[in-house]
Amino acid sequence: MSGPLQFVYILCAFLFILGLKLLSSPATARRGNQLSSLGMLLAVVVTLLGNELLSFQWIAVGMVAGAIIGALAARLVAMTSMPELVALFNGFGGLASLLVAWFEYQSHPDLITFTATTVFVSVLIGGVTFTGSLVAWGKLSGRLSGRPILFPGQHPLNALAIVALLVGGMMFALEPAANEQVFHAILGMTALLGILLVIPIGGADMPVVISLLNSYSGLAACATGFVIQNTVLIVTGSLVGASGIILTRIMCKAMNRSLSNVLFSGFGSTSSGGQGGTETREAKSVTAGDAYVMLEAARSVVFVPGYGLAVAQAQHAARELGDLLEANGAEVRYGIHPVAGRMPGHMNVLLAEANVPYDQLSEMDAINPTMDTVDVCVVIGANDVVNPAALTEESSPIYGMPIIEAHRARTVIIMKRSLGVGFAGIGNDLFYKDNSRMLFGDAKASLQALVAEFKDA
Amino acid sequence: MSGPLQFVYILCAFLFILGLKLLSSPATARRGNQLSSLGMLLAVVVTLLGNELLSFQWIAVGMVAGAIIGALAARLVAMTSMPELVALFNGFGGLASLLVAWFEYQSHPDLITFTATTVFVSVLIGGVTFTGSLVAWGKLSGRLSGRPILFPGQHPLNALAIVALLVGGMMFALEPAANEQVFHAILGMTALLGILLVIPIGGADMPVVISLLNSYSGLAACATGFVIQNTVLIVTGSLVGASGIILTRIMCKAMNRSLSNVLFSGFGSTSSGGQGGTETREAKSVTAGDAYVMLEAARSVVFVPGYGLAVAQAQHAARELGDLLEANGAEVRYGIHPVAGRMPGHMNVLLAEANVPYDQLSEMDAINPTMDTVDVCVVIGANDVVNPAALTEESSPIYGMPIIEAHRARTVIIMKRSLGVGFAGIGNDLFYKDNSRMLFGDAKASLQALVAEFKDA
Amino acid sequence: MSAETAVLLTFIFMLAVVAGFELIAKVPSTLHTPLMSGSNAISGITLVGALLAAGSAGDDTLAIVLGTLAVTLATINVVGGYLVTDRMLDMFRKKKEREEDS
Amino acid sequence: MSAETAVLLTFIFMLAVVAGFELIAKVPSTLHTPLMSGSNAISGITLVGALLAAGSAGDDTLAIVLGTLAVTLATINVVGGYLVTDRMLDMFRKKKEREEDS
Ligand SMILES: NC(=O)c1ccc[n+]([C@@H]2O[C@H](COP(=O)([O-])OP(=O)(O)OC[C@H]3O[C@@H](n4cnc5c(N)ncnc54)[C@H](OP(=O)(O)O)[C@@H]3O)[C@@H](O)[C@H]2O)c1
Ligand SMILES: NC(=O)c1ccc[n+]([C@@H]2O[C@H](COP(=O)([O-])OP(=O)(O)OC[C@H]3O[C@@H](n4cnc5c(N)ncnc54)[C@H](OP(=O)(O)O)[C@@H]3O)[C@@H](O)[C@H]2O)c1
Repeated sequence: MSGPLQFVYILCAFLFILGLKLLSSPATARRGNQLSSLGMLLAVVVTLLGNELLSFQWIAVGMVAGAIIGALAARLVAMTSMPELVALFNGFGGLASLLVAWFEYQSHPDLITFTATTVFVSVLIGGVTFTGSLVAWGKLSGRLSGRPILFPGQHPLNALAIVALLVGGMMFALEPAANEQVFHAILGMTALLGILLVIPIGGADMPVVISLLNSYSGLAACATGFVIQNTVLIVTGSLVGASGIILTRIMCKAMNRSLSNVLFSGFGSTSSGGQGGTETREAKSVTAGDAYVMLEAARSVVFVPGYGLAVAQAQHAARELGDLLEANGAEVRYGIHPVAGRMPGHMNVLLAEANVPYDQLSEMDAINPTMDTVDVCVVIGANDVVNPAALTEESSPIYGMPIIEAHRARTVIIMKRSLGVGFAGIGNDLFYKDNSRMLFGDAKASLQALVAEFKDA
Repeated sequence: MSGPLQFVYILCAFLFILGLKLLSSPATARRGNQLSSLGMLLAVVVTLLGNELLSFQWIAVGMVAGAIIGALAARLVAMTSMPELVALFNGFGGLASLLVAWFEYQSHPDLITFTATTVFVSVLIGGVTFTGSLVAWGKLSGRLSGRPILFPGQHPLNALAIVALLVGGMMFALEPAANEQVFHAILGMTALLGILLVIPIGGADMPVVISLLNSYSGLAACATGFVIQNTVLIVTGSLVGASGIILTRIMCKAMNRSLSNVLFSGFGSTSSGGQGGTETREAKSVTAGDAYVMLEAARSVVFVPGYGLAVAQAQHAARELGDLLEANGAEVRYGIHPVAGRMPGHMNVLLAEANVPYDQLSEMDAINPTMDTVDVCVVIGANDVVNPAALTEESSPIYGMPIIEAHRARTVIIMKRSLGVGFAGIGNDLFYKDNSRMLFGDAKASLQALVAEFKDA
Repeated sequence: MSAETAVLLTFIFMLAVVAGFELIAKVPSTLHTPLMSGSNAISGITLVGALLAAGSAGDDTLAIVLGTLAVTLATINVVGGYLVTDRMLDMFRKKKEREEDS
Repeated sequence: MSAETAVLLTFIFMLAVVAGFELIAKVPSTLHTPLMSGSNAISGITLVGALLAAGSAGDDTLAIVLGTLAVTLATINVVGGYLVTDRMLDMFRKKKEREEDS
């Protein structure tokens, strides 16, 4: 590729960087994403113009098909299904890089060792990303059980698969042309490894898995960039790698668990039973009518949404109630925990969809200091992120995780279907506090009942 | 230079970057500076080892002499003279790059045009930086008058000098070997230009000048880096350039003036007279004894230091009074305006020297929201940075500049020698507010009198 | 690859990592879901490699299939990723903006 | 200089500028004076050029004078700059640290 066109790659990289920079504020984020996509378009155009390609026919077929499918998926998916869609896209990206590496080998089987090694690395990361992301997608969308699948001999089996892959990779890298069979075996093994590595991880940990796989694909892009001396790949790969690593770290920190605990411990395998059975205390239950009386008198209300809001698709009902409370003279804020829901920022996206202005969405650190002055805190389908055990009980598995301190509000109304546990599978003292009231039922139904009370009044 | 040694340059650049990153908190800043200096040491060692140098004799002489002078200057200078020391160092750096470029020409007079152009650029920026910084040093240290020196025909003269330099540069770049005379003329002209450009700028604007010259020398290093394909120069130059530009922008913004206003308007030429003469209102003056009574009863005290603190060297006395107030049960904070004093962060360094812990130093944005609850605000030699005209009087030259809102405290005690103006040369309504009390005299003397009152009590 | 080029590429890598960490650490938690889908879209830069593959496939059927499939999947990743991110970001409104809209 | 090298150097420049702005924008105003003197010290990297000059000066007296003077001045800038920055930063103490010291 000629010099001037290479300079365009600098511009592309700069647009990606600028896009990330503008993502630092909701007001500019959309423009940033558009600039980033402009950078991608430029990179594609430069690649098409700057290389002497044999035929554009298959390129056209692939791009048209991909654009239609991608656009439809992006437009049609429900906001609550965002985590699984990202997982699916991530898988496709992984498969694409596997195919590119495979093509490289297919067209020049006698690769030098260095190139063969990177072909192997691309296939490995791409394949694991592909099947791993598919499993993640299945677990997130409910097509597969979210429960960790554990079986005896699992760790030795995984270790065996990895060793076999490394041996195969070595054989392939040394003599690629003679080892076509080995290459095909590698293809199969990486696909298997992706499945094996992800099935023992609980459904709610899938966002961590996706972030991690995404960061690996960034690192793979970097490696490829060094091989084909393509700067834009190196830069993009570093950005994606950094983003994946930072998001993974944020999630682990907010759950107060180490990465290896997430990946290998089978966390969540006991979650459905929980300690609920041995509970002898009584939680105070209220009706929507009682809750209405409390809310009607409140001057300051904080909503704390959690995973249950997403399950019940209750974001619009929550917004409606919030608007009514504001009309009634109360100050209404939404307290968002960084890992509420099932992916980072999940609640923000849902509430934004329901038209809640982002200046009403407060981060945990902003809401906690003011909690003592809150009249009513309405917990909507959240559990672990408001569990006071994280602050007080050293033996609790979530001890040390920062929480939204709902229990410090004058009154707490908790909307969920039962006294059951959340993702971490542990009981929650909050339900039994003197100032707590349970409003049992589906979150959307409960919110709609409250909205009706307000409208009737 | 061989490959492996080139990799060391990456490490050097990384150490410079890490050094800047650690500068983001006072707790880690010192380690950052040490890492940065380690990077510099590495760069020097690699340069000495990796090139086949003819003789080390003159290098040794220069380095030993430079290290001794530099170390002595750094150890002996008073903290209040920091601005002029930085100006002086900056000038030396400029002269060094001028000399390197001159050497390049001296040893190979028949340079190609491209190299000759960069030699010219280096000489130009280096020379202007050198004499410009010397003038700045003179103004800051009081060896030259701080007043802007304006004379008729100044702008045409400067324009003429610049045109002459550009013509000379062109002649030199096209035929360097034949134009030794022209080169010597260029040397003289750049030195003259540095002086001409800086004398019309007021003494208090010198920090802006130094930042700007520093950022230019960064850009010059970048240019040189491209020429000799030295990556570490490019990276270092970019870092220095960015730092200079950001600091310049911060200062201009905090003064609410444009850069061109700072450089060309002769701001401050009327500052000593000011509007003080037409003032008919009476300011309420108090004695140290009266001030003691107010402070003794205060539960919450904020000190607002300004340029007068530096002039009076009153930082130790301020700390002593602060400690006594704390012992007396008051909460004591220091409200620091970003451009209080004569360089950014000036007050922080002085107070840190006097052992004020940095967690007591509050930024303007942190102190203003709490100002209404402050019992006594003690303004120590500050003037413009507490002038309420910046908030209310649209006609004021400082209108729009953010200030520390001392006037909102219950009582304000102002320590200065007169009702005279500060750097901006404008009167200050604060002195005449109902809740203001003037404590006239040198700031250090006033503070010591207060300390004595506390000790006697 | 010459030693000089290797040095320069490593330099680029180091600087890109620094810039990446600094920029992404500044993204507020409100925008972490769009960050995730957005950086996923950027990682679709493999599309560049896929284009080179599909454009030089020649007559080998397997090569054509591999190249075309790679382009399709990478395009889904890029187009879908950017569009879905755009759709999410479009929903983030300030109170004022929201009132102007309705 | 080959076109390829020029591209790589430009890339490095672009990334260094981005990293520089991000990092320096994060320096709190408390530390702006040390930032000023510290970045002034870094700009003494011209020392590298001065060393090359002084080390290859040969017998020409003017060249020797120029090279040696350049090394001296650049060294003053570097050594003085770092030391004075260190001296300033050493004074910044937390309340706790200060009490431990005394
Ligand atoms: N966000 C992330 O990035 C991320 C990533 C990985 C892991 N996690 C983990 O996920 C958890 C998130 O905490 P969370 O408080 O948001 O959720 P949670 O602790 O998982 O609790 C969700 C609660 O919602 C209730 N619920 C479910 N469907 C409902 C419906 N239709 N109506 C009303 N309530 C319903 C459930 O109680 P009932 O069954 O009684 O209704 C459940 O207790 C944390 O443990 C976090 O560490 C988060
Ligand atoms: N920090 C920077 O980076 C920077 C850069 C460029 C410009 N500036 C400008 O500098 C100004 C800084 O504001 P500032 O409030 O700190 O200072 P200022 O407005 O210049 O006022 C300083 C005051 O200190 C008093 N003073 C002088 N010597 C004193 C002594 N020995 N004892 C007691 N008082 C003494 C003077 O009043 P008396 O004569 O009555 O005593 C004078 O009014 C701003 O206008 C800013 O824009 C700052």
